[in-house]
Amino acid sequence: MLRLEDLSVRFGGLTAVNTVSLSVGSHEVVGLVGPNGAGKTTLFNAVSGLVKPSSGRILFDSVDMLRTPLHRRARMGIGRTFQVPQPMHELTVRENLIVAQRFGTGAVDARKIDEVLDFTNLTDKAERHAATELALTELKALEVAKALATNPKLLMLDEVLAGLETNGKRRFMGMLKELHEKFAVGILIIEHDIETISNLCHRVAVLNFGELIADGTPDEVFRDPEVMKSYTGASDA
Amino acid sequence: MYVSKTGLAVIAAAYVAVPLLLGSNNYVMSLIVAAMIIGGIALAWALLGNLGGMVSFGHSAFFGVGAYVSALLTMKAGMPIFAAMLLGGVGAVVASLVMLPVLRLKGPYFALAILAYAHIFKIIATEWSSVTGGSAGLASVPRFPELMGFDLSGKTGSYLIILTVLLAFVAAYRAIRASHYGIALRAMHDSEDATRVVGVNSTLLKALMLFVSAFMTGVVGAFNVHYINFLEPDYAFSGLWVTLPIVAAIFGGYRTILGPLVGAVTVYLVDQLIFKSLIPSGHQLVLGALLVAMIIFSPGGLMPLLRKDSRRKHAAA
Amino acid sequence: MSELILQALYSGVLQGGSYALIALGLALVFGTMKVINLAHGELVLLAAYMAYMVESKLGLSPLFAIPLALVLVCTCAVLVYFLVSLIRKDRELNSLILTYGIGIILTNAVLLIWSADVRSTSSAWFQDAVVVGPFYSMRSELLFFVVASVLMAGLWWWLSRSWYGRAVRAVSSNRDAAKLMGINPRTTEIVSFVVAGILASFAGVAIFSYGVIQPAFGHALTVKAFIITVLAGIGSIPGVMVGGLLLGIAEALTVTLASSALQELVGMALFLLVLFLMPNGLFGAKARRG
Amino acid sequence: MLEIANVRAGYGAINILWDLSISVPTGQLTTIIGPNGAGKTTLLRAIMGLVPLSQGSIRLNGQPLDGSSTWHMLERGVAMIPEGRMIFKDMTIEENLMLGAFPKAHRAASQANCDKAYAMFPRLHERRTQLAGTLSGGEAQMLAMARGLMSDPKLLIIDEPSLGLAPVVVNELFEILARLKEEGRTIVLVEQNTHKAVGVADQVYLMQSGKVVLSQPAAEVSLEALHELYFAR
Amino acid sequence: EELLVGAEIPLTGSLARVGSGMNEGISVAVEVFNKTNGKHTIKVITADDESAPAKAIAAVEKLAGQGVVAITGGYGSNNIGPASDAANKLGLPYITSGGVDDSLTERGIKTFFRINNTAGYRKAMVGLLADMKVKSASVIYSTKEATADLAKDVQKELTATGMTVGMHAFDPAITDFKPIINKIRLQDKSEVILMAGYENDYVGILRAAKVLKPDVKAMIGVWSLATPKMVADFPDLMPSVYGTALLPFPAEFKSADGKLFADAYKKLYNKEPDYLGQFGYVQSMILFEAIARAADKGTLKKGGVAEELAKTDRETLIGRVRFNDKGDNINFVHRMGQHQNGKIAIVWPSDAATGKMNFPGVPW
Ligand SMILES: Nc1ncnc2c1ncn2[C@@H]1O[C@H](COP(=O)(O)OP(=O)(O)OP(=O)(O)O)[C@@H](O)[C@H]1O
Ligand SMILES: Nc1ncnc2c1ncn2[C@@H]1O[C@H](COP(=O)(O)OP(=O)(O)OP(=O)(O)O)[C@@H](O)[C@H]1O
Ligand SMILES: [Mg+2]
Ligand SMILES: [Mg+2]
Repeated sequence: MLRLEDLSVRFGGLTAVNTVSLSVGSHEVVGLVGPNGAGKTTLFNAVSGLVKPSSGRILFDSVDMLRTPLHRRARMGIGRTFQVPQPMHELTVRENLIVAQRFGTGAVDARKIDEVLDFTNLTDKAERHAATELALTELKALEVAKALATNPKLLMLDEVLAGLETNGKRRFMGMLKELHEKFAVGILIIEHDIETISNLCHRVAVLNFGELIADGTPDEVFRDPEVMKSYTGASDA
Repeated sequence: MYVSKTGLAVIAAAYVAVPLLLGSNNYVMSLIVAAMIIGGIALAWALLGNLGGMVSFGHSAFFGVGAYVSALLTMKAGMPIFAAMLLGGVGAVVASLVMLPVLRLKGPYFALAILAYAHIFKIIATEWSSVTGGSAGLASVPRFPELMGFDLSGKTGSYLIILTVLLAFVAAYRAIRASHYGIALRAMHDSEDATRVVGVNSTLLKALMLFVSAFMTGVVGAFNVHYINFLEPDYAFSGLWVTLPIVAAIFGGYRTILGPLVGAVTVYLVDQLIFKSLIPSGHQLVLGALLVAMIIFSPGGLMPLLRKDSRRKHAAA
Repeated sequence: MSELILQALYSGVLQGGSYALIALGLALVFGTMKVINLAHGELVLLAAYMAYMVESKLGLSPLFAIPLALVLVCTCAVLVYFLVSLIRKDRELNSLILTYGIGIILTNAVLLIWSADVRSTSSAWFQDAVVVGPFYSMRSELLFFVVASVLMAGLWWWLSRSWYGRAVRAVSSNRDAAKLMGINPRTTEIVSFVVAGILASFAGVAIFSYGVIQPAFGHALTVKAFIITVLAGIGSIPGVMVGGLLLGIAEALTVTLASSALQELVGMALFLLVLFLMPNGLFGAKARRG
Repeated sequence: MLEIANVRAGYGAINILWDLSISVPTGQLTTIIGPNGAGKTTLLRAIMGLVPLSQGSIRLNGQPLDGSSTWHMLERGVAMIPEGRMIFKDMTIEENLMLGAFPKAHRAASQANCDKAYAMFPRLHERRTQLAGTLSGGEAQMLAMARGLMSDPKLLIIDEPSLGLAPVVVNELFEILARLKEEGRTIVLVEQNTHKAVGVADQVYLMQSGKVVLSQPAAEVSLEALHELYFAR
Repeated sequence: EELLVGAEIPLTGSLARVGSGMNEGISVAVEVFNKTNGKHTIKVITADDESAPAKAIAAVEKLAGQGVVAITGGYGSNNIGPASDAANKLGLPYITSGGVDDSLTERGIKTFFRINNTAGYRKAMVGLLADMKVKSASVIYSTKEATADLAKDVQKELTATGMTVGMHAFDPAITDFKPIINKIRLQDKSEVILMAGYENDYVGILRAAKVLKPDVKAMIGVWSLATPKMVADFPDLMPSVYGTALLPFPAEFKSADGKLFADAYKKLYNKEPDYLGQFGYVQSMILFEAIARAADKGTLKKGGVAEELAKTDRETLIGRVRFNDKGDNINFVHRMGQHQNGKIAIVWPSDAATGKMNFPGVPW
């Protein structure tokens, strides 16, 4: 469904993403891991259209995304969350979802919105104002809910589990699994916690200094000493 | 569209009671008409601010272009006034097309860029004298016609025209705000990226709001020129067409639909009827003080204040 | 022809210096609080009227008005700050209206006190020609250009090198975080307003000594200052200098090479052009990631 | 060193902290854990004076801390390391760090402390002149940490420092915390990584819905029992 | 019987200065009229139009509501136009000296009267240049309506007489005139500089000229220049500068009317009268007399005032006043004054001259 071919993103002299080739199938859950500053978020930004690739191609359902404007990518089925939550400030939680649904899918379906609210545990926060009345974790849930409301084929999640308590983390992971099955979406997820990734993902891609250094099943990847060195600093893990 | 009982009563009063009660007093009627002209621009300005998230310092650009287009069409092409007024609005939209590049600017950058356009339009109107009459302007712009024996160019006639125009604006504004576009527009404030990644074409939406606002302002400008029957660049593009409406909109509450109208009528009438008789030559000073007090004590404007007040009364009752 | 152009450049530079001085106070407050003080032009004008009073009533050189102007204008500036700081919601927009209201009050107060007459210095010393090679100017223009340059350089040094400058930028970037760093945002903001008042005082006396003042003049000053601030890019002092000079030179060249009626047109067109090509102004920070 | 007694605080009409008492002894690391939305961040902000108290008191070495302004905290030796979003986005990394040493007393040592910070997080040194707003999530978190140490604080208040950090950096981070404790600093740590937090802590508090529901020396804490409490919601 | 007259004038806004000047003249006219006309007394009600057309209309309507029989006042053609229109609809005569735009008298309004016009200013400027016998001139003019009109009229007439004329329009917002003066100095090389602007523009132009010292023989302006105020405020800038002036300064009033005016003005305002006051006085005096005549005939409420105004033929401070069928004063010709030793001498036309022209002469 999503295919990156030799994708590079440069900021001035810094190459944040360096000739990365990667694909995500339509029913796959793929983990994207790597040390801080490896270029994971930048890769998301390139796919969703917030930064311009310096070279390489992004194909979604075999359509070249280079000339596709940002807002149309959402309609085509690319949904994403932000690492630093970015709610639509002036709206309530529900209105956030209405906008996402109306403009991401072209139609409004109140039932589906209730479903998403319920799914992300936001039902009792639905009428709250997003900007000022939510805690960080609730904002993260809203990020996911917004992406879901656009009815995506590919969901890109940027550290949505970070900062969650153990219990909440488990719940959220259960939710993601369910989501994958129920809504049949492909998922590309950034996370630092190896356990979470192994638990969730069919495949793991590892970025280091912008380069793709491994791509395989969690077992394969997390056994790779090079990966583990860059990632945990311990070669024995 | 839903209109409440009080709303209907107010509309009926505006159409019937005001002309009957005040129609014979030319002075008060001309103050009311002038206030409604300001109110119309204030409404258009507030629409752009509230829905589009854009503060403009250059609405005089649309006002002036609308006025010139309508005046020239009636004078040189002999077009009927009401058609020309609509085309005045269209002319303002066309003028706003050249402003599209500034849509990607934010906050004060946008506000000032629009002001720059207003200046440029004014200079063009001054220099292009073969068409616009240059700085001497256009005198004897056609006045409103008679309709079924009723002279629309009189105070009452003009009042009814501008009232109808304003009601149409209010209806349009309400329709837009209630639609999904309205919510999406509100969403864009401060969170444009977030809104775009869920599929909102923010540039297009903002452009549409600019067009709507420009159209409304242009029509008001066209109305004004046929009402005053005189036009020159300094007047058509005067800064007053920006500052007074902004004051009115903020005063009434620019986040509400009726706020700008209520604000315009209140500010204008109170200023002219009360302050002016208190301090003849410095009454604007009081206006300034009022603004300052308003921002500090009720930043949401008059409308929320009134509503809060009536709610309190209800609660007490 | 070349003599014409040289003189135009020279005039433009001098004029630009005075534009920059007027704009600087506005830019400083804008950079600190994201507040556009629409009464800034009126503050400048107030200082100019102080100069008028000192000259016409005391018979002294307008330069002696500077201390008086400093006291009055800085007091007014701090007053504006206190009013602005009372705003709780939507500061960016509401402060616009608030300061606009203050501008109206000041303009009308000036009108009531000094009437609508046109005023300017009557001291010939200021207006005497200073001729350096092919360059002609009034003595006061040159004098205040030097004063403006010194003030700007000093301010720039202060803001970019001193701890206070860091504090200013920290407060405008993230108020709560700045508090955690031990910065009292209110002190910082007041100091900005006071410095803006100082700049306005000098600018006002300068205007009186080479130009003409009128009560309604303040608003035009604000608009010019505002344009330069935006041209410069938020909070950039070198930007204000370059923006002012650019505007001054562009205006003078238009008058010389085309028609003087187009001067304002070219100023505005230049402004739009810079914004189109550099949406964050000449020296504004790069567009940021969300 | 820090005594929090009977504190109530919240945002406007919403009260978050309910009669909360915590005591932080000198030279020890006290960790506060608890589910999301328990009010941990709110508590830390209340200590720093960013959230007003509606009841109770906070004392530092016997002197009242509440009522004194946030910007006096650094002078009194209290520094907060907030979550990574509270950086100065439009300033460079180096400028961010320097601001950590803003109070006059610390300015002299600022250059030396800056070098120490770079040694701790080499990544920041590489990016010295990059605008903080363009940093990656983890880099911003490192910056917040480094900046908090610029003033050599006696009491450190840290909010979820491991958030968004890669495992290798998390390990380093806890080493740093252990070292800071050895240096004799008093630390209040809020963390979701319970396992690691309890590992370095001397005393553990568990917060739920704005109240302390458990207080134990770290050595006695059984993680199982703790998690039991979590699930008991 | 007390007769009510409305005065619609800008007391605030951009025209406040000129408006208050006119207002002084109106008050003096009331004073003089009531003292000399034994039979009728006039009371003037003043309404500020805030220099804005919509408010000018409102002001006229307010005055009408208060029962005035005619309107005196108005400044700026864009305010006078709509205001006199409104007055016409209400059947009130409107007399002014505040707008020189020709379109005002081309509207075919029978109740509109004006005692001055562009032509009068043009004649004065062109006449002065003819006396000077110069071959070339540069015109610096504001793009505002009245000044631009005048400048173009003057240009037309001068080129018709074979003179070379350089035109330099400037935007009213401009403050630095050096580039313009420098163009004249190096390119036009004209013999005289004509200025059509307002006080602040004159000061700017003269200052720039004093710095650059173009090789010209005279600096000539129009209104607001040869005034006592300019003498007092800018002693260094004014020597030898020309401007339109009705009377010399210090004024020597020879006619009885003039003496009455000067005395009343001194009494009320304790300063020398300027041209604004003089125009305001003349327009109002003519109006008051017409009202008195109409009252005598009993046609006050039957359009008599306009009729009487149309019949005006009278020697005044500004010369003889007679209206054509458009309401324009056909006799209006301005005079030119020159600043000389802190005084103003009338130097054109020769039959009204009070002094010899100091030519060539510039302030530097
Ligand atoms: N606009 C920008 N200008 C300059 N450098 C940038 C910009 N945006 C990102 N970078 C740099 O690019 C690198 C990659 O950043 P990115 O946000 O993609 O990292 P990440 O893999 O998501 O890290 P983390 O796990 O810490 O969130 C970082 O070193 C960052 O500092
Ligand atoms: N500015 C605010 N206005 C209103 N309510 C707020 C605000 N900030 C936080 N809250 C509410 O206060 C409660 C406690 O929030 P707090 O951030 O202190 O929790 P926390 O324990 O730090 O949680 P986490 O583990 O998610 O960081 C939450 O329910 C949240 O919704
Ligand atoms: Mg990231
Ligand atoms: Mg927290």
